[in-house]
Amino acid sequence: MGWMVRGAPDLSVHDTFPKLMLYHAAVRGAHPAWREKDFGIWQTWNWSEVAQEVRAFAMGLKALGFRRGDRLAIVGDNRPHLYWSMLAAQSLGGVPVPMYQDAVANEMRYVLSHAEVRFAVVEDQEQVDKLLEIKSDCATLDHIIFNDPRGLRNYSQPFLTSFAKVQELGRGEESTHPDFFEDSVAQGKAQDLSVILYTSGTTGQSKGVMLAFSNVIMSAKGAIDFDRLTGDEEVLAYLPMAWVGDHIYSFGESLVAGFCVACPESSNTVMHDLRELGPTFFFAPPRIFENLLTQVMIRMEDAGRIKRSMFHYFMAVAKRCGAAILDGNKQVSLSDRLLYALGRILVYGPLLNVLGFTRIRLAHTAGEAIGPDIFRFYRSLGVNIKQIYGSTEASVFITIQPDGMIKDDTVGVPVPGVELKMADSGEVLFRSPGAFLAYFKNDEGTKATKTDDGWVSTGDAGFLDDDGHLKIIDRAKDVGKLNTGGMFAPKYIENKLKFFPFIKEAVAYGDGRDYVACFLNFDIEAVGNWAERKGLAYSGYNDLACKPEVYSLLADCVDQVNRDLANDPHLSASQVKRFLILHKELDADDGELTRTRKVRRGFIAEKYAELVTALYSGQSHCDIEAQVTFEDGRKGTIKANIAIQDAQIYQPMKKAG
Amino acid sequence: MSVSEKQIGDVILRCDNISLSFGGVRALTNISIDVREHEILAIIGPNGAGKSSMLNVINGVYHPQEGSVTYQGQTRRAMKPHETARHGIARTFQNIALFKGMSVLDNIMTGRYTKMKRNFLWQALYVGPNLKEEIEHREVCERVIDFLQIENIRKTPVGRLPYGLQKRVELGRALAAEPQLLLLDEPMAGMNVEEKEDMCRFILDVNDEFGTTIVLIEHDMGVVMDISDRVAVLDYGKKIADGSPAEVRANQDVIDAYLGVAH
Amino acid sequence: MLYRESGQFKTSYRADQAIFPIRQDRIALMVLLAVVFILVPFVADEYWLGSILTPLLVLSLAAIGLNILTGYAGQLSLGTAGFMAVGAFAAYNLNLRVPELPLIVDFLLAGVFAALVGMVFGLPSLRIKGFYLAVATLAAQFFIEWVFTHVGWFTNYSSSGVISAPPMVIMGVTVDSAVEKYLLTLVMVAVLALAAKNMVRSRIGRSWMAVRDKDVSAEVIGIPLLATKLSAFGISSFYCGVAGALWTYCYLGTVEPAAFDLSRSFQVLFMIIIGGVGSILGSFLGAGFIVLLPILLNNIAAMIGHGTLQADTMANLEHIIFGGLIIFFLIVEPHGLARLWQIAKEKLRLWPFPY
Amino acid sequence: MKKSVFASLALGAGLIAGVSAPVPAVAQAMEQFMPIPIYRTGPYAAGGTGYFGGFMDYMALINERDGGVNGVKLTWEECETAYDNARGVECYERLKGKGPTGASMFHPLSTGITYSTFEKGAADKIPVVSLGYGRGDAMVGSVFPYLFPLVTTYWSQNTSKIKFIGMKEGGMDKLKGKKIVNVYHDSAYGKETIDILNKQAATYGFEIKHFPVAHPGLDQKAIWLQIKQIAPDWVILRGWGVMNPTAIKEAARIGFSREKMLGVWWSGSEEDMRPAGTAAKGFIAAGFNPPGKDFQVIKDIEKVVHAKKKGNIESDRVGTVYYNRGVVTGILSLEAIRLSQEKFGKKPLTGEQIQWGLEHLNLTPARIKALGAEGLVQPIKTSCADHEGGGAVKFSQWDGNQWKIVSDWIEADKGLVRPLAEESAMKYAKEKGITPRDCSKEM
Amino acid sequence: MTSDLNFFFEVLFGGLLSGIMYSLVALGFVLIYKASGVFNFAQGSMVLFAALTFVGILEMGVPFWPALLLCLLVMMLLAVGIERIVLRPLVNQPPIALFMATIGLSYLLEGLGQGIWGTQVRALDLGIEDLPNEMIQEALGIQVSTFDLFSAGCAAVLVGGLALFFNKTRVGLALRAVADDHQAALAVGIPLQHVWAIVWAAAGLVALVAGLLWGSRLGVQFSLSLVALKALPVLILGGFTSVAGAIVGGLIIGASEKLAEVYISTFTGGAVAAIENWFPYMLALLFLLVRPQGLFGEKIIERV
Repeated sequence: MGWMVRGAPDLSVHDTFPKLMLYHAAVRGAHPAWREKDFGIWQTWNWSEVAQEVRAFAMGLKALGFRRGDRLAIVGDNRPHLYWSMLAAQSLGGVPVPMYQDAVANEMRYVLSHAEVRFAVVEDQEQVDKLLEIKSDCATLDHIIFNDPRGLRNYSQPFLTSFAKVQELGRGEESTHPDFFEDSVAQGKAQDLSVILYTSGTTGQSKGVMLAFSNVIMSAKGAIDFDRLTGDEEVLAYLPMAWVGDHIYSFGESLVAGFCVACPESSNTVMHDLRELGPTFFFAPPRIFENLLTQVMIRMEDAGRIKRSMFHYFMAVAKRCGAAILDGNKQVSLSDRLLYALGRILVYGPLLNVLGFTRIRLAHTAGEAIGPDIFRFYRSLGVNIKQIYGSTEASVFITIQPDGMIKDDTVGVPVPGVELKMADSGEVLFRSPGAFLAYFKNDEGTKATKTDDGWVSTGDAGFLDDDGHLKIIDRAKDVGKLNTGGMFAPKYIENKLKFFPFIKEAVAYGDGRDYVACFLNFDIEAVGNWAERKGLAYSGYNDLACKPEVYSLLADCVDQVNRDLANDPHLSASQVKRFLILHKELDADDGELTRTRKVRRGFIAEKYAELVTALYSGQSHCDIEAQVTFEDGRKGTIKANIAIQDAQIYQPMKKAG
Repeated sequence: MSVSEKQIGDVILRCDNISLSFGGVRALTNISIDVREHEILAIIGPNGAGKSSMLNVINGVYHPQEGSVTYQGQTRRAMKPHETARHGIARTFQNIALFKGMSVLDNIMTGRYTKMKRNFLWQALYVGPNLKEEIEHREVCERVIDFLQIENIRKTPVGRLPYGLQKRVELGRALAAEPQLLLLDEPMAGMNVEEKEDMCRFILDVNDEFGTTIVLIEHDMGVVMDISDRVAVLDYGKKIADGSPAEVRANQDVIDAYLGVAH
Repeated sequence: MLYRESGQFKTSYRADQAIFPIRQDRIALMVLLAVVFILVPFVADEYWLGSILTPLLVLSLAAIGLNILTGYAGQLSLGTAGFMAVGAFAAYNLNLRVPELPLIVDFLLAGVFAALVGMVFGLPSLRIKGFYLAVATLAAQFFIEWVFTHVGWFTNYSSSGVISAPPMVIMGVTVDSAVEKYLLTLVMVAVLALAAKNMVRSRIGRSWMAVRDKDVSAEVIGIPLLATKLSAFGISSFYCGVAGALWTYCYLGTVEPAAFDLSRSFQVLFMIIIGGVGSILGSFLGAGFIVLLPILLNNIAAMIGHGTLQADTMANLEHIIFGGLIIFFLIVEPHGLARLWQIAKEKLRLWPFPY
Repeated sequence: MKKSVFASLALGAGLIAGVSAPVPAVAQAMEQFMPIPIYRTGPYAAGGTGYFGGFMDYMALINERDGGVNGVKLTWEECETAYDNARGVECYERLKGKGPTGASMFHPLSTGITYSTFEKGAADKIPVVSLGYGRGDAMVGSVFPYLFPLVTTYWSQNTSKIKFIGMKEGGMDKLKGKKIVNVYHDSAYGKETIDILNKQAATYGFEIKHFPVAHPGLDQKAIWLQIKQIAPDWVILRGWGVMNPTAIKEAARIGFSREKMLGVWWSGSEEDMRPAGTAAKGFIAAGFNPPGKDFQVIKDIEKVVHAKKKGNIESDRVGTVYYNRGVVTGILSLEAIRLSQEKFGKKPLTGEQIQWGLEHLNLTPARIKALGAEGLVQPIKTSCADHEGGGAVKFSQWDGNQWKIVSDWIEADKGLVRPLAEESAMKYAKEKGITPRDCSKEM
Repeated sequence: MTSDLNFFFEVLFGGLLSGIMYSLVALGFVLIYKASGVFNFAQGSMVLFAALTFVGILEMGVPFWPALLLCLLVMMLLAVGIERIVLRPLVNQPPIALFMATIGLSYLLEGLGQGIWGTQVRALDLGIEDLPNEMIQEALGIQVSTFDLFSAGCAAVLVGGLALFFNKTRVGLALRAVADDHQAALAVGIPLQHVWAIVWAAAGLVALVAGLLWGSRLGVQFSLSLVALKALPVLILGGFTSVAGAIVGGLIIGASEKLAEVYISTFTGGAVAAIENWFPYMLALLFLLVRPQGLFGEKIIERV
């Protein structure tokens, strides 16, 4: 509990983020608070500088007419200035509303109007242009403040102001209202609304989750204590600011523990910046961990024979004993320990270095299930990666895997302060200090999710195992039944499929059907590499998609999944009987994925109705014409003739006893 | 969108009756061209029309046998290129003329040469005033790098870069000098459509953000007509037209000499 | 393999512009410095200190000088030994004629004299390029050698034309043992190498490289060609001059002008080409290679052909192997040992990945 | 590519390891070590191989025939200097500590290397024997205790030459008004005699003109055309290597009589004459050792060493000028060791002990005869004050095929040389802050 | 006065004839530089190697002409070997690397030559007297060595032969194409390797002739490789790429260095003497300041 030694803030006094900020500025002002890779180096602001910046901006906002309770939208990549805007708004008793920066204008229009946003702080010209496009539809929007003035020199709209200009205004304002800022911060209370986070929502319009300061702070505190984080951590803020994960990890925890948050140069350089920064604590969805691993493995394949066999030898050593050593298991033999130590010099150390994990003490993953192979891979290297389970409504944390008791297929035990119970339907309910206040302007929705005594439904089906670890199967509403009566948990099947490096996306169908069938997207990088090694000529994704070799490659994966499923008494009926490879990659721009890259199963079923029909009709081929959006925004159609393949079904294993 | 009307100022460079020949071969005959502050002037013409020679005269690589160059109100004597550079003229070359053995950053830092003052003894010591100066100028260069969006290749040796990026770096090197007058010799030669669009945007942005006066030579008529405020047409070392893009497009001499045959 | 760069991020340009931005490199350098400053004087014998390390260091310094001129500024020169001679004779005469000057000042002033001479001979570089310039610098080489042979004043009218270094005293400490001379040389070389590294990463170094890589665009950027080339000649000659003085004072003790003959110029040129043109590190590596290889070959020859008729053949075999190795190294890596080192380091940094 | 990177790195590591690899020292107690800083390559290889060939052969003879010097076997190790000062210094340092007692003495065989090593020798107490080369003032043993020109120096030799000319002209008084040209190698070696010649010119009233020849002296037309203009009576040639045959040929071209050309001993080897062909006929060279095989010791070497194929040089070079000079060096060097053994015991000796022997050499005609070197070596007696000892030279003339001795030992003009040498030595002592030994106290 | 004038002419002629000897060596440099852009530092060593080989073969009892042919064959094999082992792997490398490789080559050749044939100094008698030619002496009253005249004749024959070779034979034309433009030569299908091998062989021939002439004068020994130093100023003066430049440059250098040595030395009373080492370089340097590409070198025009 290192940070406690330094004098942790008393959270009953410093009960809002602005207060915490001022606390850190006063107590450990010289400690780095925010970094941003810009102009070639990691520009760094310490806590007292941050307090100055926030103060100036807040005063500027005041000068522009910002009032208590006003909503301030934030649109852009992770930038310190945008985080500071949140603090500034909170300082003035306003409510920040972070938004997804890659949302199209239409999506933005809804949030801006729904949240009745008066101020918007945006990153650059691109976002300004988007807002200008929809400004006429958003009656409440009075001011747009941009951070990067590039290209905006000749924009003459009066409601456009630069961040620097606002701060300048603020500094002027300060001379007339020297105590305003502190007073305003002091007025903030723990129960005040601190932020509205709009969920991306796999279906329907998104909901604005209202979180109080106490929600975020207590939830963050719980996690910090659980994993013994200190004020000396370095984390990388690279996930969308509108996502609760980023809000807690890069904002909430930072302000509670007082550690440093670094923003990458741009979204293209995240991996490079990650490597440079070498965070001590890293949070990423499983997809990122998987990508990192894939890249590493592909690169390793091109190494010389000696190096390759050395690599594989030591990876085998790590697989054998790495995780056990990490968990402090005493039963590891001395020879294994020595080999592991040697491996640390020759392989694991350099490998972690390449991944950017040299300094890592703790990694969290959440959002969806992580492939057991990937999970074990990192743990065997000595990365203390843990799965957590949570939601926006919980201010993230519900359960975390505890040190030394990691199970691949559960998401751990409840964080202190969190209570869990299972509904009859199998749905998981929780009650916690982090539980949200309500949905913004959506009482109906609030009632449907949160009971009066504070129990919140997660929408996920799951159960607690004998050790009290939570195991999640699928979204509660997605769990269906096959016509044969068997249970159908599509996500569970999809995830199993996606654990193969070759499979990028899978969409499984089966609810109300006779058997399970699925669409597959393969990973172009992994399969492309495989094809190159096999000497298979191809021109792109849709070319590869029709190759019988690729089909048989994926058929092997499906077959493997079916074998596994056959072992599970609950799910043996939902083995994949037929599958096809989609001729295009599923894309958020086409509405097929959510912005957090979750498949929108229903939408896809609708869009590719012919294919679904074909899957259940016994056809071996199906013609399809689909709309696609190209990178430059143009639309077009792709025609394809898609093959459908049958997979081997296995007899369920009867467990003896 | 909503770009405010550009203020084109007075003449900052005037070439009067320039004639240049190499050992009897006439490259330029009696050419007069004015360049006004903040404008983008395009010089076009068929191969061998003397366009590059004209730029070379302006920045002192060649010295014309006849005629005078008046820059910022002063008719200047025969200046060496490094002197014109000190007076705020920067340029890029038709064939990339980067320093191949140096990184992108060093190339751009070299563009700050005239602005740096510390002598070599300080440089040998490095720390102290020299480091301060290095850092100050590094900051300027980083802004140029940011402007041209070449952050990720900052430390790459320029020799390893693809052609389009090299051109961009060369522009960066010229920009680092914070020139009043920027001469661009076929900045888009050999680029694909996308690269050309990027380059056009950069040129317009430079002109717009910093108010830099730009003289450019370009073959792509589409580009020329889109971005330039004024176009001068050379043919066989003589100027045959000078005016707004629309005027030049309508000029019969130009059509005969140039547009009709090439492109 | 041993590099753990992740987490070594830079928060200031100062840190970003450091000579050794990677911590592991800094550690390695510290270890190296500790070895050469502390360990070597204790463990190395007089032969190693006096006859191998000291001349190696001095020649490294000359190679740095030549590398500044040839490697960084792109002006090929074969007059290195001539400029070394200027330094040697200047130091001798300064000591003789202005005995009040401290020895270190003598050395530095010797460098300054060499720099002046170098600049004079650098004047033609504005018009002459490449191998033409190289051959033209031979004029400097031969002329300087001739002057010191024929103008008695420089040798204090010694009948044989040989000068002899006086006893060295620095701040009251007599420098006469091999260890002391080694340390003096080491300090001078270390300081000057650092200064050279600093210059090549500053404005002046960039202007040299600009002139080397593309003189036309260098000039268009505002770099005056003549001044830049002259600065390269001057500073390069300064290094050679100091090296010449050290060669006389710390190594040979007595020299005649022939100690700085053309073959010395070539020797230094070999060093930078084998070591790496345009690399301070390469100057050291090249000096190591060129100094050590013949001794190694000679040692091997002595071992194999001890006192037999083969000795003749062995001596020539040394030549053949030396020449062959030069060719071999050029074929393996035409950019010299420094590039090899760089590649090896790059591989270590990427280990175990191939890219 | 990758492999070669590592191969190269490995090679680099080997380089460092290899340089330091000690030559397996055969640490037998009864051995006396002799460094051989030879030059087998480069422009002067003929001199290096010939001289040290003779030296090593003589040591081989002593080992084979006598079982060493009083039972102490001689060992030696070559080190290639390529006639380069820096490498010479390295060789000195490399070899000085070898053998059970370190190097006995050091023969630089290069005036440059002599200059670069004699101070080190004094510091290390290892005698540097510059037999017939090096500093002209080296004979002054009080200032240079560890430097031994033995036999003769350039200065002494030069006076002998003038004496020889005087003899040829029919008396020293006949020198008056004569024109003598000094053609010299433009280096420390070549320049050594300028002062003394000037002095002698003043003494004897002849006219002297000096012509430097730039190294390597491949083309000397300009000089010889000037000499032709001067039309001297005599030409003294102080050449080295390829400069010699070129000079002789140029002389032939301008029609200057070779019989009026006097070469220093480095201009008087077979290797210098042969390339000049017929032009060399009549050329006269000074030497402190006559060439030929007509000496007992040479015959012994042929019989004991070369007949058993243990020679250190091609057998057809035995008896050449350089070779015999090497043998003479061997004789004197080993004689010094023998003398020291008498004083310090019959065991391997240190350089410091051998210095005593070098300083107390006394080769009487009888002793020379006993050594089988009658006519090859002149009587020599050294002392603390006089490190030269002999000082006489013989002149030989090239008959187109071989050297013919044309004079007896001609003594140097010590009365002239000695004061000059002392003056120069004292100047040196003053510069270096050396207090000369008082030789009157040493016996 | 006439004797002064005579003397002047003797110096002049002597210088010119010396110059021809320098040209012979310079010619080898030019051939290789012209065709491959390589500054062949090993040319001097090739001279030594050729002469050593020739003398070595002679000593084995082979008569003069067969020995010459045999030696020529060796030089050609050497050329092919150099092309294969040294040049081909280094193609497209910077000129300085190639230059360095030829330095390595010179060590190799010196070691090889002396290793095979020994380090002794050998006499080489071509049977031409190196004495003043009596006919000329009688006719003009000045002394010119027969040998010098013979050398000049050899040089003339060599240059003429090379000129014929380059201008009239297919290979020669190919060579010129390569010299003008490597790319163009490749484009018309001339194998660069062959051309290089041929050029090196031609340079080997030149080296052989130079080696014989110089060797018969100096004796065949290591110093022969130093004649390269005499050729360098000739090269700068004449231009690296011009055969004619090598000849004319040699004449100018030879004559001026002799005149300078004689007259400056006389004028200064011997104070300024032995200037032959640097004078030609200074002369060439001054000359370069006026014409940076040498007398006959091609002017490099840089396009901006």
